[in-house]
Amino acid sequence: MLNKVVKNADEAIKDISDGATLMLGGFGLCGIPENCIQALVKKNIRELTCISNNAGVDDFGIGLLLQKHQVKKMIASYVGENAEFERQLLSGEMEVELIPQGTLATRCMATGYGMPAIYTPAGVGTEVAEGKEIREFNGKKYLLEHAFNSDFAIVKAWKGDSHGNLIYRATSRNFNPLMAMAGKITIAEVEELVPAGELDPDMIHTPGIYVNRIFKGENYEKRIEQITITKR
Amino acid sequence: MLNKVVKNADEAIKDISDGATLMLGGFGLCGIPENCIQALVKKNIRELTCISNNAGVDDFGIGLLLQKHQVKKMIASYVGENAEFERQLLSGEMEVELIPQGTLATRCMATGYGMPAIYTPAGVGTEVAEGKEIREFNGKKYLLEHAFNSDFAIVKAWKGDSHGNLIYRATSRNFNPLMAMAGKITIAEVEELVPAGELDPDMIHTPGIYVNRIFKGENYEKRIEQITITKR
Amino acid sequence: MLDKFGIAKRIAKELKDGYYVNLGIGIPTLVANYMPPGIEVILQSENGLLGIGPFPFEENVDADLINAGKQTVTTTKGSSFFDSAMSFGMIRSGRVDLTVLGAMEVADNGDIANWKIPGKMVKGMGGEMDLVASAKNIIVAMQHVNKAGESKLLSKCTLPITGLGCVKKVVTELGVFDIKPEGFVCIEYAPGVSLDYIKEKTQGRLVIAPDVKEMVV
Amino acid sequence: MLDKFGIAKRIAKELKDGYYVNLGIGIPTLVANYMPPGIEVILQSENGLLGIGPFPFEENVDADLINAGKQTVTTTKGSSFFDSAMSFGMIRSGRVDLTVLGAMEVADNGDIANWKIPGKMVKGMGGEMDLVASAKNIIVAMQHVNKAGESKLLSKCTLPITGLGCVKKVVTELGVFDIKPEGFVCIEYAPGVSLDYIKEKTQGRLVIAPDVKEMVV
Repeated sequence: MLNKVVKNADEAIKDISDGATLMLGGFGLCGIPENCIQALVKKNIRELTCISNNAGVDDFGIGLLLQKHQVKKMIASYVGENAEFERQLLSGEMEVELIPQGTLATRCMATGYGMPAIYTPAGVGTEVAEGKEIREFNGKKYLLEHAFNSDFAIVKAWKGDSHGNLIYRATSRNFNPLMAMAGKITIAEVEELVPAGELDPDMIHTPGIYVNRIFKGENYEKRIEQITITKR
Repeated sequence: MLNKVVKNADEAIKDISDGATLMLGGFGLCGIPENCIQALVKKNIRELTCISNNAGVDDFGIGLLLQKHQVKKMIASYVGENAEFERQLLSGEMEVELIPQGTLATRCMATGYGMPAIYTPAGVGTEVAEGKEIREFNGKKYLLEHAFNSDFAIVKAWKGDSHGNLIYRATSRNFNPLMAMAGKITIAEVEELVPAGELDPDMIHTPGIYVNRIFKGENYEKRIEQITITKR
Repeated sequence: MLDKFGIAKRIAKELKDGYYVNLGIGIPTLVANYMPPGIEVILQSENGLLGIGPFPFEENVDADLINAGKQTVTTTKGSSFFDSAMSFGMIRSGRVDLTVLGAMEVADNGDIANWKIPGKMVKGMGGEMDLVASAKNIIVAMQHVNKAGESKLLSKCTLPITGLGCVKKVVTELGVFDIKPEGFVCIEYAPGVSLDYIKEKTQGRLVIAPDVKEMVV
Repeated sequence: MLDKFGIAKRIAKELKDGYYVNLGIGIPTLVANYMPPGIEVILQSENGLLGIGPFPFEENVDADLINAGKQTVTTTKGSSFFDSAMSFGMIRSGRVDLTVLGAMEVADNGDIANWKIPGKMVKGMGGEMDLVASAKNIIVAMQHVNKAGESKLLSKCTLPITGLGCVKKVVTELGVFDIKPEGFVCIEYAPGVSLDYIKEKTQGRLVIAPDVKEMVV
């Protein structure tokens, strides 16, 4: 019977091997697949190409993979909060490809929607356009940007069911539903896992057809990069 | 203050004039903007170009506009259940452009997402491809299909709020959220209208930014084309 | 020779546990009635539903809940609703494991024609062109010959094409045919049907598989 | 001369009732603190939120609820969450009425440079390139000169470009400048700032509007 539930992160990532291309959901440290990242660190899978909006901070998120030199190439839109990242980049140990955030998101969607490429105006006239096809529609210039090819997508959702249906919470949604559609294999970790039939079918953000494996994550730290508060 | 609520369908369509291009949500008779269609009939706006997956039945949905010869051109994927439609088409009174359903949906999305065109494999090698650009990506052929240009999008949702946020129910969602993003002006009619703040922000299908006018519809008939039941 | 229920039953044997399946209108819809025991299959409806259930009891009919054939349906456990762009997105990206369609004609290279008859009112292609252009595994369920007695398994489609080289298998009242580079490969014949009869009724290139056997339905 | 709060206050006057607005990091974020009374403006955060509210009280901090600057925030009534593709979709399709950004340089043809300094670690463009390529109304909030005292209002950007011909207005500590075919058109000068001083500090083409007036903040 249809049951995509696996025991834990170790089982979920068991067939990810050195040199794999991974998509990792999240924006900053918000909505990142903490359990899977830790499992990737533990298993010491190397030479990874990681597609993720950001690269974590030094001691959390993708930063944990960077610390152990597991990342060969980082594809991201902003990598600002990570000193080790900067060191590896400047020393040439790691490659980085910077992509406008909307282009990154839309290229993920294109993959999940079976569209080989999209046109976006972002980056026209900039370094990003170098070597890319430019095409004018209705008097405005657009770049042709291609869908991604990713072995695995690893996402974090709030709730999920045994069929792989996912619901995200607040801004932790970000890239997660887009990447969930874009992996050859999609792994979802969730805070709450319920049997199929318990989620409202109108309120599912990622239909289970896109998800291959799901497990209930543990010990979420959910670190906050910038706590800003209103004083009473 | 931000309040997109109008009184009724008559007020919502007040500036739609002869010759306008309209998107109308719905699949078959499911999730169609019944109130606005009736108001368009009552006001007898003519020479319309209608973009909608189907053309209603003879005496309901877009069929009501056809009866009164208000439609100049119909852009749809399937127009099978309408004898008057067939008559007008064969007599040359009305023009029709048939588009694969997924292409129709994705072209609406492209409009709402600011993408001037998309690539889809649907129609390659068929009449649909005539005159269109064909391009190969990774060994597979795709057609270039353009975003729509629509003066108004008229959609039907289940619930909505005064900011224009919309939630759809079951398969009445269909083209509605896509068209809601694609009108220069978007009009939404809803079964239940609540003040801003009452809908769960995680569960909104169409963010209000896409919606210009909203009203509570009345007397929904919700006709069913094919009632199929399981006998006890 | 099979009736339409037999065709549906035979196609149902192609279903595997965990499959996501899109069933077209007509004979394909009947496939859902013959699900092999012990497996779970999720039916996709391109109007925006994963997890189509049986027709509702009369008192549960819901105008907001229909399938792609515009029939009232129910949902199964674990179902989800989505818009038509996402629906065709999952079709285009190859997430649907099996697509079963009817057809007017199939060619021995996998071309399919099933949307338009010249001279007749054209109703439209609906989602057919999207499905045939993208689905990774397409089985056609149809009668072997048309009403005029002419073969629908052809060397070349005569009707306007819906999609090119996309059909993987054809199941008719006469047998089961894989589409391979060498043409229609008959792998099973229906009970009471001779291979000679199949040859007579097949206009396109036909090859009888060395291990051809009688269909068990 | 204005401080950064003055710049934010002046930009806030550009807000109109019912506007959807995207405020960048830095001075632009401050604009939210000076909303004109009696109007309602919805703030968009490109990580996937319409309706950014004030920072939370300490006990309401929520790790799942941040703005594009990764700061904890709250939501206002009528807010909605969505994924990043839809977020940039609404930006690209021109639904955001006003975008306020910081910049390193602006050229008198509306070009903007704000993502990269050669020789320094490149952190990335985030959503800036998408915003500047698509937003229909972009106001830049920045200092008139850099730390070396050089004008940031140039005839041509010297730093790597973020977007071409997109900036409509620049507000600095010295004044308000519309970008028109003739260059930077000074329509307001800050209290205590002379037009001569503005001319001295502006390297790009500068035109003083005939009806130039002192800014009221």
